[in-house]
Amino acid sequence: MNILEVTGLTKKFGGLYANTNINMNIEKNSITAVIGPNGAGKTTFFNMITAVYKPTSGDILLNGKSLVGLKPHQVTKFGIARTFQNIRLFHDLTVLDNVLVGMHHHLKSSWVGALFQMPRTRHAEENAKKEAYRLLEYVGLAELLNESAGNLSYGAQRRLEIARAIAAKPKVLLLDEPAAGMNPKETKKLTDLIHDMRTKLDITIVLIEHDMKLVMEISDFIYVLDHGEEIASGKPDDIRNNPRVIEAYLGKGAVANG
Amino acid sequence: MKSKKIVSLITTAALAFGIISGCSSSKDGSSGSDGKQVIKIATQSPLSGGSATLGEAIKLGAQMAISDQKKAFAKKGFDLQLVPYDDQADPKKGVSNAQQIGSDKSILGIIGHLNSGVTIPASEIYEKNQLAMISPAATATDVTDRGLKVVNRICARDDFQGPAGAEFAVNTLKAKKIFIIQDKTAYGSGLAEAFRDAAKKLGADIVGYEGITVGEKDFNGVVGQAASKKPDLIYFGGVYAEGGLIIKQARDKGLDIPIMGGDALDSSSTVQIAGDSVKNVYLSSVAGDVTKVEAGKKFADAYKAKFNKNVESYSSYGYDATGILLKAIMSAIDKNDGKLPTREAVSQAVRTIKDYQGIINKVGFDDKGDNKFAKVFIFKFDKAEYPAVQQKAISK
Amino acid sequence: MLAHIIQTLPQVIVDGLTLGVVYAVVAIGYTMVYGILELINFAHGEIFMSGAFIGTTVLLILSSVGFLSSVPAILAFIIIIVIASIATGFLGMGIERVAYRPLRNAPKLITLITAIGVSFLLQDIVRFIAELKTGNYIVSAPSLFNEKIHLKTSSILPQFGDALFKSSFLVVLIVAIIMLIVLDFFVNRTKWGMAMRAVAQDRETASLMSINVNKVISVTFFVGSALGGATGVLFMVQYGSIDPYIGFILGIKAFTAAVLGGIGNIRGAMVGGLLIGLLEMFAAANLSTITHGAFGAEYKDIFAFAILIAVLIFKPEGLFGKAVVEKV
Amino acid sequence: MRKLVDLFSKNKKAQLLLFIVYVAVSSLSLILAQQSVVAFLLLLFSILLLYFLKLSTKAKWIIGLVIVAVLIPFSASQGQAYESYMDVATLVGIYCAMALGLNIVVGFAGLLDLGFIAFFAVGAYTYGIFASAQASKFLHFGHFPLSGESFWIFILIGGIVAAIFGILLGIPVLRVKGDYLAIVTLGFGEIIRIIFNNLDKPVNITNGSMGIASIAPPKIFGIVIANASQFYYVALAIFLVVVYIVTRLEHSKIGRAWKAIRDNEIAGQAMGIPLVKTKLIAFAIGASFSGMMGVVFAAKQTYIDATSFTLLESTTILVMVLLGGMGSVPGVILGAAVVTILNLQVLTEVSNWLNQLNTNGVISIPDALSPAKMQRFIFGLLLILFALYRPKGLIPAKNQKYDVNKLKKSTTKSVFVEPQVSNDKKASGGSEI
Repeated sequence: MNILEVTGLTKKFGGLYANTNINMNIEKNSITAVIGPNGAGKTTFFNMITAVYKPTSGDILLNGKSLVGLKPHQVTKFGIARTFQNIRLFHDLTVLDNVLVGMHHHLKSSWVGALFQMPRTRHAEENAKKEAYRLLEYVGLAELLNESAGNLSYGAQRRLEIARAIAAKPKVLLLDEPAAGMNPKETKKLTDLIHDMRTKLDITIVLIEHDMKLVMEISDFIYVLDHGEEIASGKPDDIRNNPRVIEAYLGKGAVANG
Repeated sequence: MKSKKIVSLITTAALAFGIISGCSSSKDGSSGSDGKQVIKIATQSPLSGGSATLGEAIKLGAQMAISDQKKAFAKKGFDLQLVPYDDQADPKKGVSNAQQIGSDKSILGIIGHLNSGVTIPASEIYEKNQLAMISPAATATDVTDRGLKVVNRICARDDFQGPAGAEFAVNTLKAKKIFIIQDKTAYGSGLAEAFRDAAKKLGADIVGYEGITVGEKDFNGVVGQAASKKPDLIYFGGVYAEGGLIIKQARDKGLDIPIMGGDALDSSSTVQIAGDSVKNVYLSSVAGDVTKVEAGKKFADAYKAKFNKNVESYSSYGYDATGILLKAIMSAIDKNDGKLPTREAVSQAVRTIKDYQGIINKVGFDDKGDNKFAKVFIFKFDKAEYPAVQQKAISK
Repeated sequence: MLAHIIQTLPQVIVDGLTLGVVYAVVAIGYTMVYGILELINFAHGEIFMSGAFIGTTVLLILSSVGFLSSVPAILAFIIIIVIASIATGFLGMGIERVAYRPLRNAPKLITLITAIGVSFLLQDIVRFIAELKTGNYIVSAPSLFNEKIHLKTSSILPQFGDALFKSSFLVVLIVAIIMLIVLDFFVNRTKWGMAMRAVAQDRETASLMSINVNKVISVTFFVGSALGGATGVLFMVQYGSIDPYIGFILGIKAFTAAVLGGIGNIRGAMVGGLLIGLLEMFAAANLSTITHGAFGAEYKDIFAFAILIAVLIFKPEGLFGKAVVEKV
Repeated sequence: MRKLVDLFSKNKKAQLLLFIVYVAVSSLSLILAQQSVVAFLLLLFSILLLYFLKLSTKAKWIIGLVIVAVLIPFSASQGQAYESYMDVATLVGIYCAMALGLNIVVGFAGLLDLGFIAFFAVGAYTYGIFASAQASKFLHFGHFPLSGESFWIFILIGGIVAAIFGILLGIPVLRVKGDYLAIVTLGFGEIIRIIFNNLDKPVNITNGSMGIASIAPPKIFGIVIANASQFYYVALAIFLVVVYIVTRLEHSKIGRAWKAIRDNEIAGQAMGIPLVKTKLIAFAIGASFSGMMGVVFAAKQTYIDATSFTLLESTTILVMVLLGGMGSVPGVILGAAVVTILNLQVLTEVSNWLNQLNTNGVISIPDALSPAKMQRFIFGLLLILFALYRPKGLIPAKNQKYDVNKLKKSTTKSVFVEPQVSNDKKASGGSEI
């Protein structure tokens, strides 16, 4: 069953096509990778799904419901959360607060309730904090809960972004280059985490990644973009040997020359 | 973490210390340097801002009066001092200063303010402290119409000055079509409205009534509009900073008609800004030309000698207002067997003054605190020189 | 009503142009700095004001030594404007060096607040000096160009009235146009201008291309501030009376002009400035005629601010700017 | 020496003792030397010391309340300067509340607002118009002025009207960002001021530049509140309510959302924060504090006109927030207190003192240098110095620390799975996964 369906998605900036007619079907509880050389329009694609950009044409369906025209925060409410290529944490907030912000849309705590310390609000807040703490334990940042997010190391920041995204209880999680800048050991742990999220948290994962080893290892399905167009799709093994993909990455002639 | 805290503590402490050491001046001053009892007179007028020239004149006039009478008070065993406050023409600052003045018990009276908008809220505080206030310049009707016991003024009210100006404009200058510009301040609007209503009654046609923004320099839009209406007189309700420029820009537009203004144009700065264009400008002032009378000439010379400045319109009024206050204090001292009188006694004594001969005109307060003998004087600039030439003195 | 508006139109245009060119040149200072640093240099209005004061000081000194009477006014004027613009140019550079450069990587909010601080500081320093020297912070300068010129616009169209102005208007207009042309040439045709545009596009890449970014920013501040200072002198020559607070509101209106034209776009700032000047003058002259006295000239400033808000909301890229998409 | 300091900073009893001695000495000296501004300021300073003491928050609150509500008024009331001190203290309360309001907008939500004084004006005019004869000039029903008893309702109404203005401003303005927002709010502030100054025609609502005089003073149980010493308690009460609201909100969902969009707007949105709503709430709540205090201000002054609501005032409040520390509640209160006292008491006092020296011929200082005139200079310098060297202010904002042990004791079943096995301690060091 497809959880996320994208049909004919196109984005035009001025006269420039960043994405042209992209079609995707993402199966529930799968791990899908979107790859392609720099400037292929991968992040633009993510931005359209999360409503940061409005598509020029085409449709995005989550469980059969269209997301086009929604505001970014509404998309999150529908069940899509994401991380960012250039880490976007709330630097001056603590690690735990970052995760609590992730729970924003499902946290039953109105500001009026907070003002009068209504029992319901207090209860909700207490529970949220405990759950946030568990999430931190889950990604391995529990010890740093009171640290400012901006003070964390690079790898820890990436993990915090993931924890924050899971806190939003997404059905689909979009990871934008989660392994960028990580050493092999860190990448290995990340691989485990992604697998774990899929199996234990029942989250469908879509990721953009340049680390081919990681991509080939964890993806169930791969889409390849180049110059904003979808040039190939298939199982990791199909993609590995696809001449168009190799050409896109290495340039024309690479295939012929061997 | 700890060191940060200490740094922040030290910074705060340093700042606080700076503040505290800054005001190490103790207000404790009930006895003067040579054991005499201190009597202080406060002035409140704008010493900074757009009408500083006028406010400064009030202060210097008061200073003059105080140094003139210091000896007389010393004989009775009192040390007379002046405390000038700067109200910045800001009501909030004026009220805050008023509270401080109220708390300094050696202050027995206030000379000020210049602006009616500041006078009104500040006088509420004076009333509570029973502190006599004499304004040389606040012309708005609301100043005395609220019926406060301590509020007095020696200048004419807007509803006297405005109509007096209108009368002169319509009857003497024969203006039929009048264009009015005002500066959208309490002073300018009040005066311009009073002028407009009176001029209408006298049969003049008001061809325009426009507002400008204080602080700007380009009034060509409004002046151009005036020029297109072809009036025989332009009236401006506002202060010299804008008035001077309006005069200049009107002349540049070929408007050689008479331009008329209120007492806030009665300043050397008007001439300085407008230059040669000031010719054929009339103004109504609540203060007369000091050089017309013998006493005034003497005053002007003494003023020049003391401060190295020429007299401004409010110099003599500041002097007179202080003179009245000091006279009232003196009589209160005498009534109190030579001892320091209460504030209440002083404010009562001020109100009972019925016939004080000031430099130019007489002062006597009615039961609201207005000067029964207040006059409005009409001046005309014949050349680019201050003061202007007095044309007429109008009394009620 | 319409006949009256048309009749006064030539005069309104002349007056509006005077104010408009002042706005235009000041707006360029904002636009240049914003284009290169993405910073609203709040202090730019004060640089304009400082220019006016420096110009007046030089003028007063020249006239006190009797120089003015011995040379033609235009020569004195050129000397004054050159001195004032060089001085303000260095002032602008200094401000950048001391107050903005250390904060280049700090949050925008902080830099903006520093700019407001610099602006206050300059106002008060100038006020202090002026009061110390003259006893009054409103300073009047002797006029240099005083001939009245009668423009027979009525001969073009019978509905028009005539326009009257002083020769200083022509001087202001011509000098401003010369400055605009020279600046346009400088930015588009010279090496420094090219470097400036490169830094404005992408500071990091420009620095990789062996452009000395700090130097380029300094030059930008120098040029922008010198223009601002020179405009201050023009203002002084035209209106003859200045005070330390002329820069703030004028600066905001000039900024409005820069936004209207599309911030970062020099030609846009020129057009924006002229438009704002003309609109303001038109509003001051005709508002009460149009509304039958309900709203008078005192509402003209609301016009400037309302335009600003409307432009920012509906067309934030301005009349001539390009829309920018934030990178995610 | 260092050891001694360390020891002292840990010893609660010694601190408390010293603090009590300090408070006793300063209040005694105020009682004895009534005219001494220094004693008054020293007593105020004790609140700051209290903040740095190592006591429980509750104890600090109680001690602080006693000092502010009882000790300060009592010590000051023994002499003639009473009303003057209380006037300054009232204004401190008013400005603190306003600065806390601006702090929500600037400090928490990161939206630079340069027209904040507009909301103060809205509050002041709301009460001013109806509590004077002004309202009868355009309303042809009802009986005006309303009595002083209506003041208490008007505090609420003023807050609500200001909040509505905040939202009205917010809706269009929030489409612009950063610097543009600053300049648009500045324009908005000016527009409000110009309109208030001109709205005597076509309909006379604000009495234009003539201002509104004879505003009814508040009344309660038949007592007319007219003195600064009485207004002090009104301002104090509102201030305490404001502090309560701000601290509650700061550590709630909305507070986190404000800070989140301040730090990163796009990520905030992606985490499900509705941008417009969150920003509008910040504007509305910030504005309402200002509006409430506007009502108090109008009642205290009994006269208002548009000159009290200039751009300089907006900037002054911004200086308070920046000086104290953006986003830091205690910092902002300190900033507001310092700036207000500096402005109203210290600069005036120093000017008078210098003037005295001048007239006595001790020193000769030109009038232009009078400190009362140097307000802009001092503010400008403070803004620059603090932005350059201490951008986080006198008391930097701190994040709330969570107690790990409390969080661990989980009673409810998590909606998320139990922790992974791989959660070893090394990993949490953050250097590797």
